[in-house]
Amino acid sequence: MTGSRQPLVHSAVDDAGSVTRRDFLRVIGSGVAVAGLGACIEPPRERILPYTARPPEITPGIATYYATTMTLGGFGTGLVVECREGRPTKVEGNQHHPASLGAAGVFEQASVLELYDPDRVRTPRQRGGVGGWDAFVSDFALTPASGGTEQGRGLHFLLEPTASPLTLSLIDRIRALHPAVGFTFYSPLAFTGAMEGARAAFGRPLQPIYDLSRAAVIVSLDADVLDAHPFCLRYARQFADGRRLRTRRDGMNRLYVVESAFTTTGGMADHRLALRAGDVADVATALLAATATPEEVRPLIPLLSRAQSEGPATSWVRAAAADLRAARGQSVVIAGAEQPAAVHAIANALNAILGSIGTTVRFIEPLLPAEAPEHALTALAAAIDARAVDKLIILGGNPSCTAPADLRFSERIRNVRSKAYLGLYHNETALDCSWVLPGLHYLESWGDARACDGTASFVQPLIRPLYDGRSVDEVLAVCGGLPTTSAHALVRELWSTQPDFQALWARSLERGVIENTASPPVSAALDWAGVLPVLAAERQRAARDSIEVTFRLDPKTLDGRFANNPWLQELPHPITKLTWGNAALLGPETAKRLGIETGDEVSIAFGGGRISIPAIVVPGHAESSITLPLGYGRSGEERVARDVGVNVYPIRTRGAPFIIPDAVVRGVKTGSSEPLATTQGHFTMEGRAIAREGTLAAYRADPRTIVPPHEIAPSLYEPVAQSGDQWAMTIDLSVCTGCSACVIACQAENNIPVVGREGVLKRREMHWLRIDRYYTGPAENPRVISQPMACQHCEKAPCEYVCPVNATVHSPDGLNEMVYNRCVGTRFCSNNCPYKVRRFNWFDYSFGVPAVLWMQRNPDVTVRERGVMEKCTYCVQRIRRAGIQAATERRALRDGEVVTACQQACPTRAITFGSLDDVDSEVSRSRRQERSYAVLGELGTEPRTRYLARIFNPSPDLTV
Amino acid sequence: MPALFPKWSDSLLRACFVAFVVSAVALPTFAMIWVRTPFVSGKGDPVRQPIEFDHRHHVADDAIDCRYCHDLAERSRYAGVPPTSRCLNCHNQIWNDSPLLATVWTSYFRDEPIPWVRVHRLPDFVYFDHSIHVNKGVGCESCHGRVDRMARVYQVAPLSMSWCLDCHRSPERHLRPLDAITAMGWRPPRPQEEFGRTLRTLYGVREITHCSACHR
Amino acid sequence: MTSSPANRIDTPIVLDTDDDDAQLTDRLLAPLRSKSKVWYALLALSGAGVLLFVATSIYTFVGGIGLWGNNIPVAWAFAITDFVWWIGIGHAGTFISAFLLLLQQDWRASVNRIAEAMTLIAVFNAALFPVLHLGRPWFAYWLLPYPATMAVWPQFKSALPWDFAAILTYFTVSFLFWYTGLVPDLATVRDRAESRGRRMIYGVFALGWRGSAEHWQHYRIVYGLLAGLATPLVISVHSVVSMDFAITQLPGWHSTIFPPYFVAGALFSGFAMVLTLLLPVRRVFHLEEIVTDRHIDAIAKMLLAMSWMLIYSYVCELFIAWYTGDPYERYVFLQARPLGPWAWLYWTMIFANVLAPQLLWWRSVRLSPLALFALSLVIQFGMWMERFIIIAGSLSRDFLPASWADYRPTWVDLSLLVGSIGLFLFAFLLFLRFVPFIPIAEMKGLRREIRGAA
Amino acid sequence: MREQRLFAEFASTESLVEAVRRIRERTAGPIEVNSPYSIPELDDILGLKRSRLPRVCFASGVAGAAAGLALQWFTNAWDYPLNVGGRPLLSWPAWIPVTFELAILGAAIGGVIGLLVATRLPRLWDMTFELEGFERVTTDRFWLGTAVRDEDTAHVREDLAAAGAIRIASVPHG
Repeated sequence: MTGSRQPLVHSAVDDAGSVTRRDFLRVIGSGVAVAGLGACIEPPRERILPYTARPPEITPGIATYYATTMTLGGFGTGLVVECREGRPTKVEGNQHHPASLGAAGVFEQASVLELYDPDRVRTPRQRGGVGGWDAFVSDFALTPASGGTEQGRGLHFLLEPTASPLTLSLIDRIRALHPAVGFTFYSPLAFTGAMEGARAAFGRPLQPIYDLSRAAVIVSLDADVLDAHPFCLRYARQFADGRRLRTRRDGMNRLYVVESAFTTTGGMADHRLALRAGDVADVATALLAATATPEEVRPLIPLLSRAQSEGPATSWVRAAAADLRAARGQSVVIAGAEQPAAVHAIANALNAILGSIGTTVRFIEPLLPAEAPEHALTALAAAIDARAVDKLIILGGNPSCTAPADLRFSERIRNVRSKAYLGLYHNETALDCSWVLPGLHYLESWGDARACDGTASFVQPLIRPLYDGRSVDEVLAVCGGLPTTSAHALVRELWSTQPDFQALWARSLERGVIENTASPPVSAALDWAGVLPVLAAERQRAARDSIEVTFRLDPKTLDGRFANNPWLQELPHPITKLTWGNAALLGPETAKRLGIETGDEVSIAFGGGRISIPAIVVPGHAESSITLPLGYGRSGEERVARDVGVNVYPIRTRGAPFIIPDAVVRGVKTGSSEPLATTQGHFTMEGRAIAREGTLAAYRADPRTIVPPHEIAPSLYEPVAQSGDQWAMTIDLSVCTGCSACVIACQAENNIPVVGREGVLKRREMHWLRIDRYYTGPAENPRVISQPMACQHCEKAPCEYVCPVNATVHSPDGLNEMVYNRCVGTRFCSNNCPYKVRRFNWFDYSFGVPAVLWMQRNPDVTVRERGVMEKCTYCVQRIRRAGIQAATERRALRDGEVVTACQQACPTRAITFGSLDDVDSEVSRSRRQERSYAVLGELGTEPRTRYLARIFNPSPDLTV
Repeated sequence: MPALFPKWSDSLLRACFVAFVVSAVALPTFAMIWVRTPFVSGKGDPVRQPIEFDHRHHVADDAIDCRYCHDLAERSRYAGVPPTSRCLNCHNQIWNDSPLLATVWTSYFRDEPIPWVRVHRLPDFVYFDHSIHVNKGVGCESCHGRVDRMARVYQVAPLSMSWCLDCHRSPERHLRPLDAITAMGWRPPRPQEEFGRTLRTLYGVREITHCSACHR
Repeated sequence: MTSSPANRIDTPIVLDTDDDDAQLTDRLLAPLRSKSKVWYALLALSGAGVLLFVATSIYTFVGGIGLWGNNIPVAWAFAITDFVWWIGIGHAGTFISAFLLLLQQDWRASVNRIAEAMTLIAVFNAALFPVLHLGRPWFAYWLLPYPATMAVWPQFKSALPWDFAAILTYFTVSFLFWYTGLVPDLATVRDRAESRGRRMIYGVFALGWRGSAEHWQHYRIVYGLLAGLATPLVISVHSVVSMDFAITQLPGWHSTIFPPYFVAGALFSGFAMVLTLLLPVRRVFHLEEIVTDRHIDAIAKMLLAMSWMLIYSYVCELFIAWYTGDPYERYVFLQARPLGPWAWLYWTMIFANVLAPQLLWWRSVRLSPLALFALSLVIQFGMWMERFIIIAGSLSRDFLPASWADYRPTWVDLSLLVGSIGLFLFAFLLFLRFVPFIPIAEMKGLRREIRGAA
Repeated sequence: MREQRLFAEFASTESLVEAVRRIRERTAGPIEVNSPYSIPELDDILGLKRSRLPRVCFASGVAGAAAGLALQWFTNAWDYPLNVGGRPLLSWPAWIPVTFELAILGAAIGGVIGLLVATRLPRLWDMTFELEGFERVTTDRFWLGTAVRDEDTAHVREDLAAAGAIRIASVPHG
């Protein structure tokens, strides 16, 4: 953690001396002084509005940090949030929390913007009626424990599945009081394949937890564990630790991936097999057959023999099997969330056979309902049709949009007599409901959560609710007629049963986790009896030539819940680099077959629905397969999300929520197809050694084959005198997954504006840190390599000597300084930057935005005016802050004291930052690796940012 | 036939030439001087505050240390404009019925901030940090002047970048011992130049003139 | 035009007329008195162009550079192309008047003033673009070294301050040169004008010139000196402009051949512009005997020569790109330009600058005003293309393929270009109407020398 | 003794030159000749001394260059030395263009100012402008003016007439 971390004995706002709402309105009042502006005109005398009584935990000008938890898909991720004068401004990971390990993903990073979203629901309203919570309560709430068991019949809650102890306990208490009250859990983020698979293999639903750090061989059966998993930050770190090279001798894990769409996990694979999602089961079976000895799998012999004979990609399977066998107990097979029970069952079987259970994988009691959400919703639909529901309270989520199309759930909601929606936005569901209630953002609310390994942690607010909102728990409590209704009281009440509660409360709030709450592992014994039927059931599948359609949660908007977040909308997709929209992804052959190219459209009909969506041809995507990202084409009242991209839910049905084996697909040559807003147009390196890579074997044999020595030409100039710390960065391409957490972190830290779809189409995106993505390897089965690219802080910076006004110069500690207030905007610097990492303010991007968004701004970073250049500064504000801190304490900076925003966010710790002045600093050491190189070093720019060539670890029996 | 122009037109034309040349030189020169005057820098005009707070009285007569009210100066970027409660620490005992304090009381009880008027304004792209200056031996007086002699506080320094640089280029001319930071009218025991140099080495003060020291 | 090509080439160098000095003078002053309808029509047309230019400039100033098509990587495009183009056009003027004066090419006398006026206007035009093109044009004065309260100075390693100095000097010197040459003729206008008002106005501008022998002596010296100064200046200006590109690392810009290459290109387009202006003027004001076919022929030959200097540069560039083996250079020159998305631009340019000028080998073409006029337009178009390809083209395909991007101009970009052409013509028309555009005194002097010689 | 000024108008350079010769033989007084265009051979006949303008030009050129160089050195290397792209502070090659341009600028401006001073122009009024018919001197006529002692006047008039003056005017001196 940078800056001062206050002991959090008192939470941010729960008692006296709290940040009242007025307080931060004051801060806005003096906001001009707090958030730096680029403007240079002298305004009339400013006013300074000090506190009347300054809250003890607030020191104007000094950041404070509080631990809290963000819940997504029912599971919590521990975070530490930076707070400026009472405004949460930046979200960072919490190293104590198992789901974070100090990292924060794109959603966590971007959530702070959601807090200040001007489109949020502000007051409880009844459509065409009176508003106010009291009116709502009188309409919906039950009275405490009066009128027996019948009371509450017809009242129904629809929630997102959650592992929150508080929420679950509230539900239990309500059920106890009013057995007739109905509860349904639905969310497109809830997957039950794993638990089904466990039921098949072990006889009861269980939840697998992996330990990739102990796995030498990892086989992913269409599982995007590095990016799309509640534990992805943890898994990414473990995976990276398993392949991080400090010396040439270090070992490296090996990753096999079979998948249809290109995912970040697939991008990291040593051997990636592109196959239709529907065919993964075949591979799984073949793998099982090839791995296990006959006596291990005697009951399955008939099935397996068939599988083997028809198994595709035999060589891949054989190599994987060999490695799995070789690495008994140190290997793990992971099945994808969208995959059917059979695949999970096989994965479990393999893990059991290979003795991985207990080492690389353990099982715990499921924390989420094992019932498939689609089924649950079907039951609710039936109840509604049967007029058994006359009061429906929808707590969060957006079922009207995300429910399976064949349920026509939106209509059904409207059929309910009185229905209320609690949420942040006026989304589709809100529009269907008679009551719309402002929900609370997690940064405003009290509560608790469980990580997916069971570890519990508190949700503590960093700011008083901006609007008249209530949390899910509070609404539950009120409507359930429970005595206490304040979330703060409720959560304390629940946990007060713990021994030595006061201490636990204080410690847990400070550390951000409640110790020893992880679920204990349960024994899981393989039982073929259950496996056989699911395998048999899996036999009938689509014909080889038919085109399958698969649905994927979008890596930026998930199921659409983040569609109103401009940062996420403008974040380039890790593989396609598409922003502001979604597209059907398909392979080149398939595209040919459909007679289309990137930019044309595919029209897909299924289950009575039909959609038409622009296509992007992705080399390496499985052929005869089309991937449709969910979460776009939103039709709610959110201004950002509305009509961006295409809504694909209309063809998503209960029967085929993830994979449509055979939909009717048609290619549509759209002559005037509006172009797709991508931030990268060219994905090959043209044979230029930009993102270098090589195999582990080659690296061990001779590193010079990967990074030729002395390629940096000697300079004719006298070396410039350097004093003090010399800042530098290394980025390890071996472990960079391209997840883009760093991009959003940078955006949040440095007040980087968004330019919108038109801006991106004009190629004017403002990201200081972009992630270049190239294809390497054979065209038919390419690898991807991601290369984070920001200002390289060249010691002989080409941008500097062309600036006519000294607006970009070099600091003694080796920073390429960009002085916005001196810049006249000739853009000469950008022309002469070989890395094209400089960004120009073509318009006034920052001053038009609603004032509420200004509250997110980092007061340590100037907000740039129209017409000036900007670029990565190595987070100079953090460097200077730390420097001043150290100087006032009369000491030197310690290695690791300055952490850049990107480095901080990175789940795999691919980014190292520090001073070259200290030869033992981590950055100095990483620079001394044989695979460290400078991009375009031959130009003599002597960049301070160096890259560690990507080393991958293919199996010797397979050609890459 | 008479000439086109009368005799005197020569002198006129010449006069015009001279005038043109002179103004071409004079106008920019004037502008250069003008921007350095208080009219632009805002130097030296006492600012009227919502409360007739008299620094002269509080500093000189009562000998209250600057840091009692501006308590953040040593820790934070901002020196800190005192919260209303700070005033009342004393004034709930003394002069608590003075009409001059009416605003303070209303502010306190209504929980509404006192709208003080900013005297020293730096552009928003300048990240001046009080703590580092105070901790490196730059006294309050060096920039804010003899506040103990100001009924209404006014700006004594032009607050222009060149003014900042004057000190950043040769700090020794303005350094003082840490225990004299808030002292008003402090005099160096030895000639400032050499005394400053000793303090420089003692506090490890560097000549910092690179851009990102102040602009981020 | 009556007589056959043959004898028309043999006409005397400067002028073939038997008028006495008085008649000749009146002949040369005629345009100032003419009430040509064509002139008014053209003035109105170009006036509209001026309005367009002013309007779009204000629009850009208020709205921001975002209104243009520029992006990252293509941060420079139309505006800078226009700038280089206009500066280039500005070159022929001084070249003709100064360089040819030093080489004692007497034929220059009948065309030099038009050429010089063209230079002044073009350079003025050009100078507008860099300012307009700034992100914060209201701080353009930061490029000047003045004692600011922020104590920061311009940075003279950058080519832009060089540009600034070069253009300032070029404009000033060209103006002084032009005006010095003009003084005796202004005196003539003063003395020949009917209305007292006109006489007084021209009287002031003539600075009281009375053709004293002593004055003539100093005058000759200074005029010669200015010519001597202007000549290296012409070479330096476009060399400096070329350094805006040559000092960078960008493949397609980073090149040592740029200065001569750009100067050649500049003169090429400049001479083309001279023809574009001279041919109609000569026709409209019936100056065939003063601006004889010999002049036209000479200029056409210059064009041909310049086109070959340009061809040499093109070949050189390609060869070096190939020879260095530098992958980035090679890609730009051997792939992006001839085969890339903008290949059609490239080949149009090749046609306009390399193939079309070869027609000038034929005397019949050199003597056909229509053909020459058309050709001169084609060449200027081609030269604009060349600059655009060098500037935007190179930027759009630099080192990292990930940052490659194409560029599409907006209507604002186009309006500014069209508007600047309007501005140019507008100023030129005013020049024709109010300034004696054939040097009268020099003509008479020359004629005397020639007669003396004969 | 009293003087007066004689002015004569000629139609051709030949007669003008002839007239100048004759006057020179008679008096050493200053002769001003006005002509529509430059007549180089007159310089010797009139005995005009070589113009010193080239030196003025050179001096001002050197001054310009020096100013340019000094300016760049002071601003970039001395007053606020900044590390720009790791290039040396004293990067004189980069200073050549500006130095050169300012040299040219200085020389040109110096030259023109020199011309104005040497010719004492601008000068809107001159005695000659009062002469009848003098306005044709910028078109096709040539004038000669000189100061002669009263007693010589007659001879001079004869000379002029003989040389082919088409008009002779005399203005009492003072």
